[in-house]
Parts: sequence; C-alpha cells; structure tokens
Amino acid sequence: MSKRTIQLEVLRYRPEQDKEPFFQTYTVPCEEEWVVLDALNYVKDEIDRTLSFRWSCHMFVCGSCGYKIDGEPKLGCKAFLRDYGDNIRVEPLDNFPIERDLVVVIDDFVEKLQSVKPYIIAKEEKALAAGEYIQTPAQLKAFKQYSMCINCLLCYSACPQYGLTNQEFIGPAALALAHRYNMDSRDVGRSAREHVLAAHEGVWECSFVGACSVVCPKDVDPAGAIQQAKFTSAVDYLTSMVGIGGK
Amino acid sequence: MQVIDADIVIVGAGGAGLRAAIAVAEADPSLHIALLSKVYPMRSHTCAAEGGAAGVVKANDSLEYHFNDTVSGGDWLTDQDAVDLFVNEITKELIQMEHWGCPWSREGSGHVAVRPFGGMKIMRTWYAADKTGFHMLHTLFQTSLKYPSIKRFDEYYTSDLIVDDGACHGCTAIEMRTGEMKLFRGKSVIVCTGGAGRIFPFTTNGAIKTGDGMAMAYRAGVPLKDMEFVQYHPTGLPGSGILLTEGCRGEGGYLLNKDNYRYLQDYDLGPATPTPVLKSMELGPRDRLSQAFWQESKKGNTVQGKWGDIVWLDMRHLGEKLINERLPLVRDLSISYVAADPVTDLVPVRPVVHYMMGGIHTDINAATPIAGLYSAGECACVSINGANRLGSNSLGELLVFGARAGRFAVEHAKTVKAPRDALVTAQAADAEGRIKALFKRSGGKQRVSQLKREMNLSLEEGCGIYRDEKSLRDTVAVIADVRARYRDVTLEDKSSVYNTDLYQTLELGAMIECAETVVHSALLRTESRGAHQRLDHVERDDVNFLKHSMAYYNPNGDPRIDYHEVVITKSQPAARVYGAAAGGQAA
Amino acid sequence: MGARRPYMRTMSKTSWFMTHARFKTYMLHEISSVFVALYMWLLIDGLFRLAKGPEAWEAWLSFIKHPLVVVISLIAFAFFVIHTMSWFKAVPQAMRIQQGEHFVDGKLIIGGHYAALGAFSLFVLILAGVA
Amino acid sequence: MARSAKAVPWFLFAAGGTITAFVLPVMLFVTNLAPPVGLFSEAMSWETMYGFVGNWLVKLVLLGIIGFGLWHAAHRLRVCAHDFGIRADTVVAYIVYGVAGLATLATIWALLMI
Ligand SMILES: Cc1cc2nc3c(=O)[nH]c(=O)nc-3n(C[C@H](O)[C@H](O)[C@H](O)COP(=O)(O)OP(=O)(O)OC[C@H]3O[C@@H](n4cnc5c(N)ncnc54)[C@H](O)[C@@H]3O)c2cc1C
Ligand code: SF4
Ligand code: F3S
Ligand code: FES
Repeated sequence: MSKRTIQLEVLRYRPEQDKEPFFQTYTVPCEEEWVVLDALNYVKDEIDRTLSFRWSCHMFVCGSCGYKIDGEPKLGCKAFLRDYGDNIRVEPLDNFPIERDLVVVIDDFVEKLQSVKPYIIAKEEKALAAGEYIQTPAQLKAFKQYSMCINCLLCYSACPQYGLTNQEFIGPAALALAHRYNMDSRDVGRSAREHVLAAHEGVWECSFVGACSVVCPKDVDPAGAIQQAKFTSAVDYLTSMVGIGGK
Repeated sequence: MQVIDADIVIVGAGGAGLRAAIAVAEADPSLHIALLSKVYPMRSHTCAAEGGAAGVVKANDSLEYHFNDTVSGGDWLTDQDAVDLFVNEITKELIQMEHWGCPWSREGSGHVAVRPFGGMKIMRTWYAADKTGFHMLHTLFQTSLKYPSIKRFDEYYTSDLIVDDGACHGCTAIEMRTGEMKLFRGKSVIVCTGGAGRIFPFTTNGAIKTGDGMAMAYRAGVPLKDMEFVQYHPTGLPGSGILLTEGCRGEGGYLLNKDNYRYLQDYDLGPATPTPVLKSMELGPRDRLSQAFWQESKKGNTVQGKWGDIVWLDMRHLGEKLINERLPLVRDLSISYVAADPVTDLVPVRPVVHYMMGGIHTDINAATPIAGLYSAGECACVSINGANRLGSNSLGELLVFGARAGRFAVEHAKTVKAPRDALVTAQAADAEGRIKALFKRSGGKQRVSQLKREMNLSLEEGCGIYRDEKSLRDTVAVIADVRARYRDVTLEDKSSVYNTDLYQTLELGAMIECAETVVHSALLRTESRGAHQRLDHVERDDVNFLKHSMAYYNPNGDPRIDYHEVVITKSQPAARVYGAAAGGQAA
Repeated sequence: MGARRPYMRTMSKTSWFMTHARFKTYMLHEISSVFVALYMWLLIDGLFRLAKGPEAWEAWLSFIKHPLVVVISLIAFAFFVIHTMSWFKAVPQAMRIQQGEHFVDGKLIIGGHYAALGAFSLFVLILAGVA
Repeated sequence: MARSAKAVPWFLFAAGGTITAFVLPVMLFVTNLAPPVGLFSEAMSWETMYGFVGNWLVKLVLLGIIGFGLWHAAHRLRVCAHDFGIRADTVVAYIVYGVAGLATLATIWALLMI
C-alpha cells in the first residue's frame, strides 16, 4: 500500500484552556486517495481525541466541513491530498468567531438566511388536488444554479466585504438564495424580500470581489446572482422613484 | 438544569423531523414546537439522497402497482395496511413539496418528470437531477423558517427520552456549544433521528447516522423491529463508500464482471436487453443485486482492487450529454474519488451498507407503544420496507410518516395533562448523572475508535450480505465483548465546549445497542428473506418467519427477541419474480 | 454562555488585500478608477484649452508629451487594459442570457465584447489616421 | 432595513464601466501615447480637433464618455476608500459624487464653448 506521511498543522483553540489559537502539528500516515478530512479523522481516532471539527456526509453535500486549507476556504472532504504538499495547514473559516478548534459560530448566517425569506411566496395557495405547478425546464433552469447552495459558508469566509463590514453584509449565499426564489416561476415574493436585498447591507455592500464564486464548491456563482439582483433592484428603485410601480 | 417547555418535542431535523415540524405548525399554530438536532438541519443525512422519491403520478401507473412492487420488493414482510396508506398519500406529499419549491426535474411540458428505479414495474420516481434528497431537505428546512412556532435547537445532542408510567414526557439534550444538559418537556415527542449505517465499516451513511434515536427508544422500552434487515446498495465507490445512485442504472448503466459480462443474467434477472427493462437486470431490487455480487466474487469473477473486490459500472454508452444533465454529481464523485470519468471509463463499484429496514416499532400512525412517543423516517419501522426497501421509497416514507407523526402527535398533545414533575426531573437528573460519571471515569484503557473498529469489522464479517449460524455467533461474541469494554471507556477530552470526544463516545454506545439487536435478530431468524440471507437456511420460511422480529432492551444481558404478526390484506406471499417474468415496463 | 469564549480573529481593515493574490488583483482593478478620474480631468482640461484657442491647446499637447506624463500615461494604459479585461470577464456573470434551456456560453459573450472592442479601436485609429 | 439609495450611482457606475472598458484604451492611445512619438499629429492639431469637437454629435459622445467615466470613477473610488479601511462612507460619497457632478457640469460648459 502506498503510504505517504504528511504534517498536518491544525489551528487549535480550546476556550477553557487557551487564551488564543495556536498551531499544533500532527504527523499523519495517509493513503494516496485520502482527503484532508480523512487525515483529520485519523488524528481524532488515533492521535488526539480532543481535536474538534464538524463533518458528516464525506461527499460534499452536507456543507459541514468547511475549513481554510493552506489559506484557501475548502471543503475538507473535497480537498484531495494529492493536490497538496506534505505540509498542510488547516484553520477554521475566516470571518466567523471560533467556537473551538475548527468549529466556528455560524448563528449570524442562519439569521441572515431567515431574513431573506428563503421559501416560495405564492400568489395564492394552490390546492394539492390541483396538482403541481407547471414549470418548464427552461423556467427551472433560470434558478436551478442558485438552488445548489449547501450553506458551507466558504463564500463568507472568502468575501472581504463580510469581514470589512463586521459581518453586517448579508453575504453571498443568503443573497444567492434570495435570488433563487426571486427567479422561481412559482414565486411572487420579490417585493417581500426587497427591503433586505436592496438595503445597504444587502446587495449594495457587495463590491463584486468575486471571491465567493471562485471558492464555491457547488458552482453556485453567488457573485453573478448578486450583480443580477443589483440590476433588478436598481430598476425597481428608479421606477419607484419616478412613481411607477414599486412601493 | 434548565427546563425548556414545549408542546411537541421533535428529536432530529432531517427530512422526517422537518416534515413533522411543519405538519404540527400547520395543524395548530398555537403549539410550541422544540426541534432538536445534533447538526444544523441542512447537514442531516437526507441531503445525501440522490436518486428520487417514488409516487404514482403518471397515467400509465396505478396505486396497485406501487403497492405490489413495494410488498413483493419487501419479500412480504411489509405491513400491507401501511403500504396501502403510503402509496395513497405519497403523491400528495410530493406535490406539496413541489408547492414548497422543490426543484423537481421536469418534462418538456412543464409537468414533473419521473425516472425508473430498481424493483419498480413502472417509472414513478420523482427526482431533482441526482440531488433529490439535498433539494428536499433544503426545501423543507427553508420552508420551516416560515413558521414562527418552530423553535430550533441546533446542535443539541439528545441523550435520553423521559418515560414515566408508560408515557413519554420529553427528553434530555446537551447543548453542544456549552456542554450544558437541558431538559425538554413536551406532551408528545417525535423521534426522527435517521438510520444507523455507521455500525458497519463500509457505508454510504454519514458520520451522524449512529442510531441514537433507535437506542434511546430501545432503552426506554420500545422494541426495535426487523433490525436484521440491513440493505446493501450494489453500487458504492470502493474505499470511501460513497454512493452512486440507482439512477445510474435507471438511466441505462450496466454492471459488468471482470470479463466485461453482464453477470446479472445468471441470477434470474435476465434477459440482458441493451436498454433497461424495469424489474430486470440492473433494475432488479438491491438485495438481489448485492447477493449476485457476492456470488460472483465467490466464483472469482470480480476484480481485485485495493479496497476489496469490485465490479464495473458501465455508463459510457449513455453519452456525455445525458450524464451531465441527469447524473452530474455521479460524474463529479467518480472523477474525484476513483479517478474514473463515467463518460469514458468503467467505474469500479461494490456493495455498500446503505439503509436499515428495521427500526423503532410504530403503528401506521407513527405511534410507538409508549403513549406520546412517535417516530418517523429511517429510524422508525412502520413497516413499508419489509425485508428489503425499494430504492426511492424512503424519501417518500419520511414525508408521509413524518407528516402523520406530526398530526397524531398534535392529537395526542390535546389529551395530555401535565406530567408528574418530580419524576420527570428525577429522570433528567439521572441522565445528567450518567454523563457526569462518564467525565469522572478515569484510568480506562479502551479507546472509542478501537472499539468502534472491532464492532464494525465483526458486523461486516459475520452479519453481511450472507450470514450463517457460526458467523453470527462469532459476531454476537465480539459485540458482547465490545459492550463490556465500552463500560471502561474514558474521555480524553474533559472540556465542555463542543466536546466531540463526548458525543462520539455516546454515539458508540448507541451503535453497540443497535448492533446487538441486529445480530441477535439475525441469529434467530433461521430463514432467508430479502436482505437477510442465511447460508445455512437458504429458503424463505413463511410458516415460522412471516413475522416481524422485535428486539427488547435487557439492561442485564442480551436483548430479548419476540415476534409480531405481519399485516397482510390483499397480497398473499408468493415467489418474488424479477427478470423476464416480472413484466416490467421498458424504461 | 458558561464556558464559551468564542474567539474572533482580527482582520486588518487597511491591508487585508495583501493576504491573497485574488485580492491583489481585485485591488488593481479598483485602483484603475484613480487613473480613469485623472484621465477624465485631463480631458476636461483639454476641452477648455481647445475652446481657448490654438496656443492653449499646444500647451496642453506639450504637457502630454512631458516624459513624466508619458510615464503616467503608460501606467494608466496598463490600468485601462486591466479594467477592460476584468470588466469583460465579469459580464457573463452579471448578465446571463438564457435561450430555452441553455445559457449562452460565457466565452461567446466575452469573445463578442473583445470583437467589438477591436472593431471600435480600429475605427478610432483609422479616423485619427486619415484626419 | 432601509432601502439604499446606492442604486442610482450604481447604474451610472455600471454604464460608465462598460463605456470606459470599450473606449478608454484606444482613446488614451490616441491622445496621450501617440503624440509623444509623433503619430496622428494631423488629427491632434488644433484646427482638426476644434472642427471635430465642434460637431454636435461628437460633443454628445464626448459628454457621454466623460460624464459616465467620471461617475464610474467616483463610485469606484468610494468603494476603494472603503476597501482601504476608510469607514466614513457617507462623507466619502458626498465628496466623490460632488466632484463628479461638478466636473460633469464643467464638461458641459467646456463643450458649449467650442
Ligand atoms: C447516500 C444515500 C442515498 C440515498 N438515496 C435515496 C434515494 O434516492 N431515495 C430514497 O428514497 N432514499 C434514499 N436514501 C435513504 C434516505 O435518504 C434516508 O433514509 C432518509 O433521508 C432518512 O431521513 P431521516 O429524516 O429519517 O434522517 P436524517 O436525514 O438522517 O436525519 C436525522 C436527524 O436526526 C438528528 N439526530 C440524530 N441523532 C440525534 C441525537 N442524538 N440528538 C439530536 N438529534 C439527532 C440529526 O441531527 C438529523 O437532523 C439514501 C440514503 C443515503 C445514505
Ligand atoms: S454559495 Fe457556494 S460557497 Fe457559499 S455557502 Fe453556498 S455552496 Fe457554499
Ligand atoms: S466575494 Fe463578496 S464582495 Fe460580492 S462578489 Fe462575492 S459577495
Ligand atoms: S462532510 Fe459533508 S460536505 Fe464535507
């Protein structure tokens, strides 16, 4: 079996003991096909049971295992060792408070997600007996990409505006999800989401750094979604300014 | 200890738990719901489901067909009243999901599209590309944000149910970020904690699927039903155990042995038509396909790989366009994890533990024998899956029975007077005491990871696709040994903030309890049925075993196994027929 | 809160962009605006001088030819190219064109922009050349 | 949350960004890079220029380029200030948009004089 040994430098922080985070290095024997998450699990199982990190699916779909790996926000289960050198540095995601080790506090995101009303707001409730809404493949395609978000928060970690505004910016994933519902042919809730989207902390705080889309493991392209939302939002603003439409 | 009062306490916020919560919120907005989950809801393992959810919707289909497929697929161990109800309600639930925004894949006309699935006679599986579970979970989670009465307790590890005088009054849970234990009091409690695939070493199940809820209910006195029926999915990626959905075969993929031969035709599943025919060949049921693999491997027809024997999944003839459109995740996963691009390469696969047919015993109202305690989703056993679940029935199950659990929990809550406070508090203190004792324990030499590995391997070896008396007895012995040594495990991490050492230790406890019920039930079932195949008892035995195994907790020793009648209404047990004789539709 | 003590790492609000190559690139195209502003200023000045008469205009022209100005102009040119490239690159993201079930390929949109840029530039050069 | 008025300058920014992306490289080449090496001296002479800019259509185009260019630059400078850690966004906004507005007026004035 082809074994390889790596040095895994992990940022540790145990609030009950440590004043501030520090790096701890573990020597890990690895299999060729491992991902960084496998190496972390090796540490947890065989070396140090006090290391804490989140993970579950191991197939890049649950969004639990976002860490900063060699300076880049990544999913631990999608960071293949073959793409890294023998010294790998794993840190918690930027822009979030560290609860402990690699575990960050994400309350802020969860609140923001809720604030954009990420659910269908229909014109009128359709009876179940009346069957499904008709939605053509083209209409589905219009929003599909933005529905792929796994809430892994790599984009928040990569977005400097989220940090610069002290986390006031609604941020890429929540805005992309708002846009997802706005673009859904079954939804009429755009005006209900507008006060959040069009607020200063909404789309306008984004300066199109584009980092969010680069790091997104699901090709959601929140940067694109936000620019599109800026456009519709600006049109809304202008039309309501001159007194047609809007509210 | 902080006490949190709610009307309905729901443990688990995967597909089933979220559906239950919404059902409660809609049935009576004045009820307070406490929704607990050890992970953020969108991390729940429902997100991993790829293929789809079955529901009769097309004109060429009928409820009767869905009923028959499900009952025969489950080798007649299904409760037919439950299946009847299930096939009747599922389509409405899937439409409800559509109204809530689930991005189902569509036909050109704008109606939802369906795809073929294993063991189903007619195409009836609704899908959202190959991320159905993901979209369902996020749709449910995001929709749940609409209801102010749903109060979430994310990252709360539930440790015990509070049961007194035959009724359930709540649970205790540890807030993972503080390590503090809280008592949740409720009039009804719904357990939706998902499966326990992690008791096996090679599984499609995520880290959280450790059978916590099953163990909790079991310790509280509810029997675990049909636990010996463990589903192996025929196409897992070697090494990681990552699933390649049945959709791969539904779309027309072949399974080939080392001679590039579609070996399933040798196992009563033929003829090997080039395009898929339902209920034949690659679209046979999972138990039969996984068993065929085992036989091939015994014959030396599989390929030796680094991670064990494999066969090939051939999708090359489907073409890049179809693969990108319908199976994008499959392509992504195959390239990333085994460096095989399905468009141009054969993809190595092997059977992998996937689903627990068994679980917490409930009736068709999702009620357990304990008053006020309900259960739905993979942790429950209603049972619509019998001895073998058909792919795409469990996403449906969690909707239908999740919603029912919610509604019946509401009904029950209306009848409840306040629980006997003192007893409830005393039980909670007990639960807390056990955790505290775990922290105090020291000097033990047992490591959680080591015990888990031993348990895992012995289950795979002795209680896998094929079992016999000897292998099962060996496994029973190993599990007993592991259980004894588990009492000696000490925590290496004594801190309170996000102490994952603690949670993994508690999870191992739950897994040992589940594993015990699996092997003991398997040992006593001396017949072969569905996913339970005994080399020493190869025939199905309807005379003695057309009944559910019921494993009861026994604090001082092995579980007590009893039996429970199977409900048979209109379909008498018959031979399970697949291949040419099954009359499946061309897919 | 109990034992919790969430730790917030600080981010330098004045030098964060030095921490990643991606941010440096971003800052480059943000800074292009300084040169756009300078150039606009120069043009407005040129217009005033054009209005004033041939001498004023000549002075403007010799200012343009001053070596320091030439160097700054070269730098500005580089920034304008950066601006153009980054702007074009972002177009397909900001403006998706859907045709039925498909989106027009981003490369096509970007290609179209470059073609238009080329045509327009050629037009201006010819205009300047024949005048 | 209050609706932001950033929508208006953003529109001008976006339009300006597009216009400048197409126009500025070649324009800068003609006005600033070619003259030092003696190219286009005919075109850059006062007579030709004066006649050229005298055309109403040209005036309009120039106003468009300069005006939108100014607003584009102003808005981006505002963001830039924020990116460099200057927190007084409102003050910055008044300054940059104010200057852009005044400069736009100056452009109109200059064009009217030609
Ligand atoms: C890879 C894969 C693919 C699949 N594909 C399909 C498919 O195509 N079609 C189909 O029909 N089925 C499929 N299945 C099966 C199906 O997805 C699952 O059976 C179903 O999603 C289970 O849902 P659930 O709500 O019961 O549990 P889960 O989604 O697993 O949720 C369990 C919840 O319980 C919580 N929980 C657990 N323990 C505790 C505790 N101690 N304290 C607090 N909370 C706790 C968890 O946090 C989580 O929120 C697939 C399964 C897998 C693994
Ligand atoms: S947009 Fe992408 S990076 Fe951001 S949370 Fe969603 S999936 Fe993750
Ligand atoms: S990185 Fe941030 S600034 Fe905008 S484009 Fe993405 S949200
Ligand atoms: S473990 Fe689920 S995304 Fe990595």
